[in-house]
Amino acid sequence: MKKLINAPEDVLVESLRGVALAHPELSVDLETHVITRATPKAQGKVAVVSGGGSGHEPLHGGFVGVGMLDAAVAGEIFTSPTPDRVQAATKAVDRGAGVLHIVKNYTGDVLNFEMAAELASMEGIEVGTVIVDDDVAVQDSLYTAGRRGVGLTVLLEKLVGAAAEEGQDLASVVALAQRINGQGRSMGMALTSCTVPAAGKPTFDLPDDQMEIGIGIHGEPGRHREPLAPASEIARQLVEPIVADLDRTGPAIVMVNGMGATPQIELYLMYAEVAALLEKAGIEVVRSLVGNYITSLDMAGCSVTVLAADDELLRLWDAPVNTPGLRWGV
Amino acid sequence: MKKLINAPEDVLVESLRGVALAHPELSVDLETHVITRATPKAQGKVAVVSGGGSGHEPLHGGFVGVGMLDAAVAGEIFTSPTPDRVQAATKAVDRGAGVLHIVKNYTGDVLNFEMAAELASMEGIEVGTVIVDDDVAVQDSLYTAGRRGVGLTVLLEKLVGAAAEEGQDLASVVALAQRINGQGRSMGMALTSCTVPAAGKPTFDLPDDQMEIGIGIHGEPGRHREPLAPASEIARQLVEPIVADLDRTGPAIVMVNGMGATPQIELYLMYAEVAALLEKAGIEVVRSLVGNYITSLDMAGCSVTVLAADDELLRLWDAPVNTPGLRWGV
Amino acid sequence: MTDTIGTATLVDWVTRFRDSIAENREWLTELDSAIGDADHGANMSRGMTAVVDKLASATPSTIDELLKSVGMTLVSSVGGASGPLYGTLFLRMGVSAGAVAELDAAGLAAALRAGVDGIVARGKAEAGDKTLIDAMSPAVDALDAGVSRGAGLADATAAAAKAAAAGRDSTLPLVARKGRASYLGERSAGHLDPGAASVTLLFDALADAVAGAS
Amino acid sequence: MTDTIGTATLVDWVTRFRDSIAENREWLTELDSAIGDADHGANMSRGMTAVVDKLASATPSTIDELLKSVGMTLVSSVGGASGPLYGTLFLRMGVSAGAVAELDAAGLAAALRAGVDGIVARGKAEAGDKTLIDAMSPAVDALDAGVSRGAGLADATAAAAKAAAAGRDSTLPLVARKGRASYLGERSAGHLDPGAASVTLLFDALADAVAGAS
Ligand SMILES: Nc1ncnc2c1ncn2[C@@H]1O[C@H](COP(=O)(O)OP(=O)(O)O)[C@@H](O)[C@H]1O
Ligand SMILES: Nc1ncnc2c1ncn2[C@@H]1O[C@H](COP(=O)(O)OP(=O)(O)O)[C@@H](O)[C@H]1O
Ligand SMILES: [Mg+2]
Ligand SMILES: [Mg+2]
Ligand SMILES: [Mg+2]
Ligand SMILES: [Mg+2]
Repeated sequence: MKKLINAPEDVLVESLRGVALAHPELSVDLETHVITRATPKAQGKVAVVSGGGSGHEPLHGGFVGVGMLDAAVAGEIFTSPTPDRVQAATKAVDRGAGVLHIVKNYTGDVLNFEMAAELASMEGIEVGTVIVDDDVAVQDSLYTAGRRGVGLTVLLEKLVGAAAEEGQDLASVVALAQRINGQGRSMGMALTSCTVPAAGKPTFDLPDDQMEIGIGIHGEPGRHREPLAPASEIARQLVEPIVADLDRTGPAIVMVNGMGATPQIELYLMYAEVAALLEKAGIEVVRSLVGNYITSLDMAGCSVTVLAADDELLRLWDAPVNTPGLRWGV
Repeated sequence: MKKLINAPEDVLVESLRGVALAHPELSVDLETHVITRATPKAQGKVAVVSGGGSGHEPLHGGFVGVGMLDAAVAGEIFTSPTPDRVQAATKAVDRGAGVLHIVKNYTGDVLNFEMAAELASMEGIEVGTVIVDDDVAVQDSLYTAGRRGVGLTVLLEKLVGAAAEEGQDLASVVALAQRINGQGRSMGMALTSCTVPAAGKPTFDLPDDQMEIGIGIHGEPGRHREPLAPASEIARQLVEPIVADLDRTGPAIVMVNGMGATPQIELYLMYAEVAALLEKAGIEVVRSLVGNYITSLDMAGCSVTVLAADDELLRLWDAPVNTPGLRWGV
Repeated sequence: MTDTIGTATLVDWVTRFRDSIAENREWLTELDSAIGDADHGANMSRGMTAVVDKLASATPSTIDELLKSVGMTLVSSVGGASGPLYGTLFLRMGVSAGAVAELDAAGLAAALRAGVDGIVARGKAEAGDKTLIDAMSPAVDALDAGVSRGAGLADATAAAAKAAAAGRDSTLPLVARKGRASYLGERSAGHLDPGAASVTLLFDALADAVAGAS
Repeated sequence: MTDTIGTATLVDWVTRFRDSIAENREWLTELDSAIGDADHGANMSRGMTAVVDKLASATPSTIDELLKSVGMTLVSSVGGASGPLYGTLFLRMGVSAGAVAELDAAGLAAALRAGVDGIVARGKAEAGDKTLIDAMSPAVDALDAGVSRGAGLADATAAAAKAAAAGRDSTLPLVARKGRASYLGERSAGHLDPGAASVTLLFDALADAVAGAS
């Protein structure tokens, strides 16, 4: 295992220490692993909390700040945080108008946030929850855990954060979040596995001439493995299921996201392929993100997210955001 | 070779096509590989041009925009661009007040920019040049090619870009650039090699238990190889030579930079180690950057840059910047 | 000697479970690497270490307090899917047991049944979904059966451990429908479920603790 | 038959050089991987392909125009260190040769001498710095020596090619003081300089072209 770390068990807290030092605009609790804004938003506004396993940086901690999250709860690497910590974060940022929990659809995240919401209600804090499940690589069904929450989480946190910032109430913010989740889809692939520090070796073996299509963000193997292909073919394999499942044309916000070890030069190349395919499918990219936004430690690969956009979403997208991981208009 | 590409020879132009699509605020010339602002700065202001081999993204193209570069010239991967292209960029962005060339100290870059400056003067454009040579891994001497230009280039482009934006004349901008180059130092290391697409395999072999200290940004092997060490020890090996060579105490702008395949969680962990060591050495980090700013394709590893700061530099640092790779205050 | 267990045996149980998790950490991680995210060993190990440390600093004197302390510690130290699920198991066991000093075989069986029901209520997994339920349910069924036929605690828990192991092995060919492995679809077949594997360690530790106490 | 070369031989020279670079591209890349950045093969190949394409679309009729076209094409297509240096070689050769239709051995030697001087002026490398100069200088010296002793073009260029190869090999033990390899310090010893290696191909191609023309 080749990593810039000391001991595997200290990675999270030592990294959070760096976040604290590098970002005086954030408060980082090294006990609970909760990151909040140093300056809380005004009383009476809905607060937005997200969290999940670590190893996906900048998600979620890098998205705390004006116009996006109020708090992020960092679990151990690839492990959902515990309810007490989510509850602590929720309590810390509640400004009397309720709190939205943004939860990626994994059993662990759903259960822990559910328990946290129960704890928060017991203390009289109103909690709304959106479960993000945008990954078209996973067959959805009533009888399964359903789709995973992946790239759309980034876009949703930005948009919902903007709505909360402009003073929308909890019901509207929750409704907005559900709506966004309904009209966004993602799909990812990996060229290499990632290595969880505590495991010390790659989660799966991927031969030099193979790739995994339909990968998640936790080093889970994907839906299938196949021979390496050119970027144009990879783009097609990511875009086609998204387009088919989304079943919309018109304007869209699109993200081409790196899994952590893929250089920008490749991501922009992929973006060109993706944008061309979307155009052919009648989807017009009106806003885009290209870069590492929701990663999987040191995995090489990428994911594509497409969110059908409308004027309201574009207004919220263009609203100022000031976080370490996403910043504009400020 | 595992990369999100089509053919190795098309990587650069296909990636630039993605940049063009993703950034309407930039103009990307797919013939000359020159990236300029879509809206040029006002007449009468100094223009700032940089460039070099590709594969270091976001450097330089990602730093084109208000408050930073006016143009970036993208060479082939790890290969300096040719004089005619640098000259074309220079001519395109000159607003009558002269043009600063920011050149990283590599024989190829120096020679090609030198020829470009000769061509530009022949057309009556005043060109000033700063050669960035901040890499303390390399022994400096009158008889060698001297130090490499690495991380400091990012900080210098930001600061000098701000000075040009506020209307300083070419002589002042050149003097500022020289001053910054005089008081900044960097040092890098690699956990893995990188793979140049045209070469198809890693530039060097690095066993699983070894690392390279004193690496450059082109996959050149470093000064020496040694067994993998904990982050704290790696930080010491990067910070000590910087501190010794810089020979200053007081406020500083510090960057912990990823080489392309190193995840943020590791970079922040390294930043905590670096900041602690600097503090012990009497250097106070007053501004910081942690992330991928000057990369080496898919290399895993990091570099540290320390720039002694003063009120003028901090003012320029805090000035608005609006580029794909660096954005604040706008 | 009456055929009951007290808090000391429960402490011995969770301590043995902690040790067994530590010994089998790599195995659990490997199982979770194949069809999950390679953290089940680390998760359970973190949780059980916290549980035993907690009990060492304050050992409750009643069964329900002790089980609830175990459950709360798991909930607040593990995270992931296993944290709330294993946590719920112990929390519900505590509620079922009540403020007593000892549990007989029927009491233990009832408590574990309540725990398993709690897990199902939280996780909504059914038998055959390739989750820890596939080891847990048969184990508790075996315990119930032992109680019905009047077996002693030692026999009944040994039978439960055997049933848990069989249940774990039954997950091998299954296609997962719950948890992280479900994302693999057909590719999840041919691997043991990591949670079912840790459940066997739980019942082995229980049988060993009971045997050690008798 | 007079012992001179005209534009056709020069075109043959650069065409042979292009082919030889293409054949040896991997080798040059490997040499540059060891002590540089793994692009010398790609750089030279891109440049020489452009040169030959350019000459195919417009073949100048005088020696100086032809050499300048080669030089300009290299400067504007290669980049890196080798672009300006190889470019300067041909540009200066062109200036030295002047607007003639043919070059004799002395003229060729003088042109190459001017080219090498141009490279030194640009790159400031000295003999022993482990650069292409270490192959280039001995080659031009050998050509001069051949001319002095009245050797024909074929003999003189063959001698130059031999000297270039020896010069290339002499770079093996050297510690680089110029170019990218200098960053390696002592570690640069034990490797051939990639630029010196491509220079041997240049002189081999020259000798072959001259031999083919005679
Ligand atoms: N809905 C569920 N019901 C019961 N058990 C589940 C459920 N989802 C997951 N599990 C169990 O949890 C185990 C994984 O635990 P762990 O790896 O610690 O958490 P995570 O999946 O969050 O990484 C699985 O092997 C499975 O036995
Ligand atoms: N200052 C110099 N003078 C002469 N030749 C040089 C000088 N610097 C580098 N070279 C030559 O250039 C070669 C490298 O060329 P190339 O790999 O194409 O460019 P780069 O080093 O920019 O990647 C070296 O092997 C060396 O022979
Ligand atoms: Mg997990
Ligand atoms: Mg190069
Ligand atoms: Mg797991
Ligand atoms: Mg090179």
